[in-house]
Amino acid sequence: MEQYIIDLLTTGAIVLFGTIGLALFGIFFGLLYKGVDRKLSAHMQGRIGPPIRQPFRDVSKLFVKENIIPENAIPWIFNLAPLAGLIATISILLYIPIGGFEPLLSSKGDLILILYLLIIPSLAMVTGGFSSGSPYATVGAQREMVTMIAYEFPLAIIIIAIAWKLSINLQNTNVFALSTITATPIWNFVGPLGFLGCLVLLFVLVVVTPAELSKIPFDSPEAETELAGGLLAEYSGRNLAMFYLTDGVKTVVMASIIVALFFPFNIWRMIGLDALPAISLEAIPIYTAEIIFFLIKVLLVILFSLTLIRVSVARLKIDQIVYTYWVPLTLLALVGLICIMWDGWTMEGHIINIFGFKIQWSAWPSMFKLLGIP
Amino acid sequence: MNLPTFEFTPALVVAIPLLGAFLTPLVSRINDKLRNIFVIIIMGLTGFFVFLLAYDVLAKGIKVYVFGANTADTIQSLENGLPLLRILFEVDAMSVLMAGISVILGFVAVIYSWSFMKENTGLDKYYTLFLLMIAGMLGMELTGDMFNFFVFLEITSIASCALIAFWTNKGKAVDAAFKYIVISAIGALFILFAVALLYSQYNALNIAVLGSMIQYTFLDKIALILLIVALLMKAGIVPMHMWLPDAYSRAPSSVTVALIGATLASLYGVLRVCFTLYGNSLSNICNNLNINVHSMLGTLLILLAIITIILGVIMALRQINFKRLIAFAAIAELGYMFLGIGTGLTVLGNPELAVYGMTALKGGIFHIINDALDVGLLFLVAGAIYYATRENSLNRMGGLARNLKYTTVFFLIGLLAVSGMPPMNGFASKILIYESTYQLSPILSIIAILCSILLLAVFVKVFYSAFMGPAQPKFKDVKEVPKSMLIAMGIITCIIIFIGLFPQFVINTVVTPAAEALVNFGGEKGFYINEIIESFTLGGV
Amino acid sequence: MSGMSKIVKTISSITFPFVFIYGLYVIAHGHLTPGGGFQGGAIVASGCAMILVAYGSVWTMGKIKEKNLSILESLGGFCFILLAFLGLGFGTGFFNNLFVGNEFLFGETPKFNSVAANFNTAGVIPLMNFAVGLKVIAGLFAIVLVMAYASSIREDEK
Amino acid sequence: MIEVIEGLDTLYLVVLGMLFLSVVMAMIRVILGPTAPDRAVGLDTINTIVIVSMIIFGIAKGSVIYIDVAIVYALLSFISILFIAKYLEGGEF
Amino acid sequence: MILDLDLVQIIHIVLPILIVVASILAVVLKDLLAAAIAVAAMSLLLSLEFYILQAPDVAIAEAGIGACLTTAILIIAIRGTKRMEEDA
Amino acid sequence: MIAFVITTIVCFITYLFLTTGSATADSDILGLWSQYEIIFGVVLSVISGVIARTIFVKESKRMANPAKWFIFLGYLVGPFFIGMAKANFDVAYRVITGKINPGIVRISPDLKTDLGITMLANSITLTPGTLTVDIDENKNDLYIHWINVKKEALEKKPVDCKYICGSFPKWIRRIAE
Amino acid sequence: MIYNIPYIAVAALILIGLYAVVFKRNLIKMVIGITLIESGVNLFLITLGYREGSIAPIYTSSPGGIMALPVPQALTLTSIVIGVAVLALMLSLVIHIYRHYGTLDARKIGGNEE
Amino acid sequence: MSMRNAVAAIFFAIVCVFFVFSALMIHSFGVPDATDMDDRIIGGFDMENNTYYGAQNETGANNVVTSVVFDYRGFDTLGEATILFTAVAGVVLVFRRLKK
Amino acid sequence: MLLFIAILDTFKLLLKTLSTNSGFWNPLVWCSVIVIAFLIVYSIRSFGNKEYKKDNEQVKTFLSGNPEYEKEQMHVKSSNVYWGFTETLKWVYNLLNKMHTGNVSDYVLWFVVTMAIFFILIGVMI
Amino acid sequence: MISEIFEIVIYIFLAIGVFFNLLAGIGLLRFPDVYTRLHAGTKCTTFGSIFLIGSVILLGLRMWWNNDADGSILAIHSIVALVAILVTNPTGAHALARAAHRSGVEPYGAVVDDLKGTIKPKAESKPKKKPVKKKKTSTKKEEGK
Repeated sequence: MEQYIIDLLTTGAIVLFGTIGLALFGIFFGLLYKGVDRKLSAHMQGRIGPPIRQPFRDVSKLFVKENIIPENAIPWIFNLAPLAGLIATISILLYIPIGGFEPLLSSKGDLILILYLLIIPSLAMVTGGFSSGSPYATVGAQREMVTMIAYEFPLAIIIIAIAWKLSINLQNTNVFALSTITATPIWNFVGPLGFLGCLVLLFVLVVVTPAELSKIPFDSPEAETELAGGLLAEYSGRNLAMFYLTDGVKTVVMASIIVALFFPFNIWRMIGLDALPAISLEAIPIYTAEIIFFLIKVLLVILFSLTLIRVSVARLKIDQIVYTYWVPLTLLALVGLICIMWDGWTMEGHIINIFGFKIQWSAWPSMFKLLGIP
Repeated sequence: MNLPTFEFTPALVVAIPLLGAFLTPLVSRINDKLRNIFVIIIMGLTGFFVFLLAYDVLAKGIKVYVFGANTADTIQSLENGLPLLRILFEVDAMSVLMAGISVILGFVAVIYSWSFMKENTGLDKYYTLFLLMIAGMLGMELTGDMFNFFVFLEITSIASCALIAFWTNKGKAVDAAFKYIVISAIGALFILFAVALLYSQYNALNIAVLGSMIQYTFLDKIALILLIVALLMKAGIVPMHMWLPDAYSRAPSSVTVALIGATLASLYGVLRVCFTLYGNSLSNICNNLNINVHSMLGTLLILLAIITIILGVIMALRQINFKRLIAFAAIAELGYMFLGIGTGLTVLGNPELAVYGMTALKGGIFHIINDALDVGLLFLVAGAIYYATRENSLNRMGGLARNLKYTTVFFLIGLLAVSGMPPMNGFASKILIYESTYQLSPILSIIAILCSILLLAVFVKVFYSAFMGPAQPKFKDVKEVPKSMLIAMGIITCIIIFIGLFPQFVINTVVTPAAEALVNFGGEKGFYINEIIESFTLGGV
Repeated sequence: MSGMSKIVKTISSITFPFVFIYGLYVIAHGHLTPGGGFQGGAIVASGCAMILVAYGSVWTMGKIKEKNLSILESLGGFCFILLAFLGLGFGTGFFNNLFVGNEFLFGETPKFNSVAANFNTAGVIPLMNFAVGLKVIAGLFAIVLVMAYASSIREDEK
Repeated sequence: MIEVIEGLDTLYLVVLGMLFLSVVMAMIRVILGPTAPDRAVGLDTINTIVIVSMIIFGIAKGSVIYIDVAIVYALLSFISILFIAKYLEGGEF
Repeated sequence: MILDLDLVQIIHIVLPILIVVASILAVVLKDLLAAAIAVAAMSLLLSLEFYILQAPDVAIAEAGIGACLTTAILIIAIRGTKRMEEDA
Repeated sequence: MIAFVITTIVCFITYLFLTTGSATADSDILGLWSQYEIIFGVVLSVISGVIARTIFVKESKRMANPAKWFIFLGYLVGPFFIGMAKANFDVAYRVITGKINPGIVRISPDLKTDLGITMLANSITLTPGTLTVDIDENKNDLYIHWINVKKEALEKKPVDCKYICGSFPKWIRRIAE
Repeated sequence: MIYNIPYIAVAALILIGLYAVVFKRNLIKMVIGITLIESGVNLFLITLGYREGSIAPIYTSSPGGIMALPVPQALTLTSIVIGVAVLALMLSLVIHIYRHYGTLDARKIGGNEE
Repeated sequence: MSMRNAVAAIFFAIVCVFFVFSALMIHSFGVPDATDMDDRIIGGFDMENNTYYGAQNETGANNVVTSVVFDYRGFDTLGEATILFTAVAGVVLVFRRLKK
Repeated sequence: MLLFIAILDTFKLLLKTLSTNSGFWNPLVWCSVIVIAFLIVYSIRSFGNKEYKKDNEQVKTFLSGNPEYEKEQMHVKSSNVYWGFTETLKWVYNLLNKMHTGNVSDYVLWFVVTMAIFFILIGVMI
Repeated sequence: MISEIFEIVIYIFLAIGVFFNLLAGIGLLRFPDVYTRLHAGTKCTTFGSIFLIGSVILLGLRMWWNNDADGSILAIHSIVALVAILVTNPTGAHALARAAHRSGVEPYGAVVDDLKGTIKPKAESKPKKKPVKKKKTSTKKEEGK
């Protein structure tokens, strides 16, 4: 019983301090990465670009400005939406491995939860846009919503494919838990076909990321207030700042998820340690190295999935978004999925997989009989 | 806790609403208010007995009530292998779960209709039919006899048909009621035909007895198909769903809430048929060919479920009638339940995947509760909006969040719950389904996740077009709906939040026993009969 | 002005009490001869329908209102369920045939394979027959009456 | 019980068969009948013959109580005919 | 006795055929009143069939409800709507 | 009140008819009925008497007189049955030969009461070649479908009764009026 | 095989009823079809309960011998009453539909609702 | 529309075939497969306990069908009565007078 | 003490994490995270300027200088929301609209079709 | 002796009854119009039924004579059935004939028709309520973007 109370208290402490720390961490690094991103893309286009601390300045400027609540808006929803988005984004941070360590709440939530929590910021933005009562914001909000529908399909395929692959190899484990996924990288289990599939899935995930973050090609730098940013047309002051922060934190979150899914490599594994050493003075270098390594990985992911795409691609029409995500990208993701599954088929002899239906052999002879196969 | 009434609870649960229904015309002669109070008391009493029964069943296991029996004789006949003559109520955790849902929905709807239906005539008939409908659902869910099941099915469908046609001045409502009654009459007749087929072979009507004797002959399979397809139609699965949006959207909202219960009772029938009546091969794994029946049946159910989810969501996205939209969303939710149940049915015979099958089954059953509450809440909100504005079309609404503050909050919670957003109950059951069906085929869970998000989009659209936007001049005088309606919505909201916050608690106490009851019901040959005898000797009727 | 010719009216009014008493006979002898509450009730209701068709629904509606029929029907159902509850009240069980074997009303038990028709048997069954009979009479006649009346008299609804 | 006269039950069954012939003929009228009243006449005839055949069959089977059914039919078939006639006559019910 | 058996057998063959014929008639006829008459005939023959299948209880119920009240309700409904089935 | 009594008695007699032979070893009345049957018969008759009284007994209580019943019985067995037999052979003849000469004629039998005219109409229906088609509600005239119209009958416009119903009106006047 | 003719008749009744519901457009025809299905099911139940050379399951004045099965008869009684209840409700709805739409054609009422 | 009828006819034919098949597969007319429950209700003599059993003995009614309807399966009858009640309430509800 | 243990047991039961065989979900912990995060975010937000502008030009909807529409036209109609999505899936909707005829016969026909398919798949094959 | 007479009478009754019932069927098929068919259908069946049921009554009376209690039930119930037939059949025929005439069926080859013109045939159709027109919801597509 005492043990139980201690557990309870520990969880409480983790929740309390973890939330505070990760919130600050997320906000800081979100804004920082934003600045880096802008700088990098400017350099790629041959510009100098703003200084890296520009996002911080933007935020503080917004904090100074006063708020406007349009007369067509519904005040309480209008004010609550930015808050909800930021809160939900911060809460995701507790479920993802930051810095190569176990997630803080590793046994309290899993990948599906993260998938859903990722929706909430977008939802908050949509709600805020809708609630502002302006036609422009409405159009922007519904565009955001359609985009969300569109990219969830490939995203779901990726997540399920990875979990399925893991569950084939790791019987009776919590394959959806991020701690499992990071501890056993997917690359360890795949054969050649599966490797190809994983690469395809990675590519799809990278393409999905800008949509998740409402960046180009779903936005346009010239007409921000009419497209992805359009839903924020009526926002100003600290409410807009909240959305700004949300965007930053979400960038970190998305990148960390990609890292966790496909690049969960740690320094300590590379240097041959069996396990991460306990927290002590001697372990500080390793921890620092882990964090730095993690930040670099995140930076690379952001570079590839946001900056490069942003620089090189034009923007899409709304029906093109649905088409793009539901037809080519989904097909691509399905190809990846099927690659991974057939990889599994070769390994598991007694299970037949047609379109992924795992059914016992004994059920099939009659089906064959119907088809005329002896 | 050995209250003397415990042994009669199964009978009382059905008898009290029936008694109330017979008394309502007499009571309503006296006073309208008295009638309303009377009906609420009857529903409350029924609910009390249902929960008493639930407590009993969850604590002690299966509970049997024999109608009109000398108990000793029945025990003797059971022990000697003599045929069962009388009608039995066999109440296990699954039945109790469904009964609880029906009672909650009915109770809420009755409270709701105090203000909602106030301006209509014919209210005494309305309340009578309402109680009859609830009684019918409860009877369907508690009975252990095939023919009795058919009788209660008919009670439910006739009462609901009459209630759908309540607003007879609207042609559409009468039309929907006619469609509903045709569908349910045909379904019920085919069920009766199937019962007769079973009777012709085994000369028994009790589900458990039949279940222990089923041989999987050709006629058995025909009977199985008739039962399953008819019940699926009554449950409203695609492609036999078309009556459902009509009926749901054109009935008064309070009736629609109870109709959800009726639909779920048919779903319960599917479960009983699959797992109990034809369940004796589920536990002795791979013994013969029979396992293929389950495998094939489960696969077919899954396919139908997938079609149901996709079609329901896609159609819902396009609707502009508020209630019709929710009805299509309810169809999609139904698909989730069948996805879980079908996966369970397919996989349970397979030793490797049986664990996942159990999880899927649990998820399906859990989703039954959640769907009933969520969709019920949404329908109540739709009714509240209709009450306040006399408007059903989303195209003509807007800006109502200013006038209907509480309703907006309730709708927001319903929105989050029905689309399975994290802190709400919908997420808890959907995560069970996602994280088990992927074992059978990843595509299943992918489609499930996608459609869940589409559902969110659907309701965000509703949220926007009904509640947000500029204040419309025509809704200037709209006031918040009366208290009784708010109370009704509040009750459901509280339950939703409770389940959302303590999902594992609910699963442990209610859902897992239900799933286990389903799986073990057929069991080995005669297993269930032994249970009955034990409950007699231990429980002491 | 509805209703049929004078001949039909006369014959139906003469036949009506016979149909009625025959229906009651079928109800009362449900436990001895073919018949029972439902059958007898259907017969009586058909007799009432005969009056209805002969005299017209407006005339019949003037004689008996469907409200009263509903009350009667509720009463029948109530009696039936009360008889069912009786077993519960005496501590045996819902729907227990507790009169049989007593020396009370309908308390005798015929010998096995006896072909004699002893009216005083079958316990609670005859009483249930009467309750169901009342219910079926009122119910079926109410259906026919209401439908006939509604299809002949059209009220302006809009 | 019926054995007071030798072979009477068989005879009754033969009679029953002949009555059936009549039923078939009336049925043909119901099928052919150009107008609805013709069909109604056929139905009326079938009614009467069926009542008689019920009594005859009851006797052939030796069960007295079967005649109750025939009485019911005799009383009730009239009513359905009345309804049909009332419809044909025109006017509201 | 052999004759007895055969005759009952013939009845069991003839009556179902008549019932089916009547039911086909009920579906085929365009005149709804005639269809109702056919339903009444079907009900009547069905009642006789029940009777011959040793179910006098059911025969009475079918006679009272099936043949009489069903016809009555059907005809009332036809009066309340219209008599002829529409073409095409 | 008197209507109620008449109806009850009629019902009770019917009930007694129906339950003949219900006597058992320990309880019987006249060797035909058991006591329970009688008690229940009374109760049921009273119920049906209460309900059917206004319908059964319309304008006059003339038929309550038992003498009329015996005349009626005599009428049934005598002229009526003979007429009916004749009718049937007539119809048989026409069925076989197919010779018909139909028409609808009007007669005025000059009967006042409803019961009388009903009885006459039904008798006519069951007797030679005639069938009551319609009735004039005010004058109590009958329209008869006659399968074999005689030429001489058509001379007078309301056709004379004797061609169609013979001595029936006389009997019926004695019974019902 | 000749002895299964009642069963064939049952199948025929049910199928004819189903035919009426699926292929006929008139609502009253559909209702008649449902009545036919119901009759078919009733006939089926009674046919199941019949035993060769049996008597009705009533002891009063019975000549003795084996009895037909009583339970299907009881079920059929229930089924008949249910049938008439459903029929009444359906027909009253049909009357109402006719009042609202002025037609009984199933295609013309309640068309697609967007 | 004729397209619809053609498709319908195909599926209808399949259902027809199965129905007729099952009609042929049932036990032959007049010879039920199993009758133990009904025999128990009809009654007989129990050799072991030297007692009579069956409907006449247990319910006291000569008419076995009635004893099944009202005693053994009395609850069904309650349901049936309820159905009638429901239908009446429904019909009255449908034809009720609407307030102006 | 006994009561305390009972309460604690119930408490434990209530606090349990939902566990499927493949993952977890604990709403209570998430909610507490949310609460704490809310406090943090709210405090961050309260650094900002608290003033609201009311009865101002800026409060009016700005439609690129165009005159403001009526209130009802300002509200985008429900059938026009998600235009992009429905436009992409137009063919699906046409198909589905064809399926939902609103005719009872068709409803029953679907029943027959499903029954036939089930008959073939279960009755014949297995 | 008595039993033989009974037997012969019963046979004769049966023969007459069956003959007339068959005649009814033939007449129903042969006659040209409703009214004449009613002649056959009503008279012959009633007459045939009298004899058929009469044979049953005789049998019952005979059984009663032999002190068989069932005989009384047989006889009396048959009488009740007979009376019911006798009362209802002609009335039904009358109702049908009247209905046929009012619904506009002319008697075939009528020499004389006094009834013609006395009753004006009622209009078959009743005043219809004008059908509610379906409201067509305008599905104008204003582009969302």
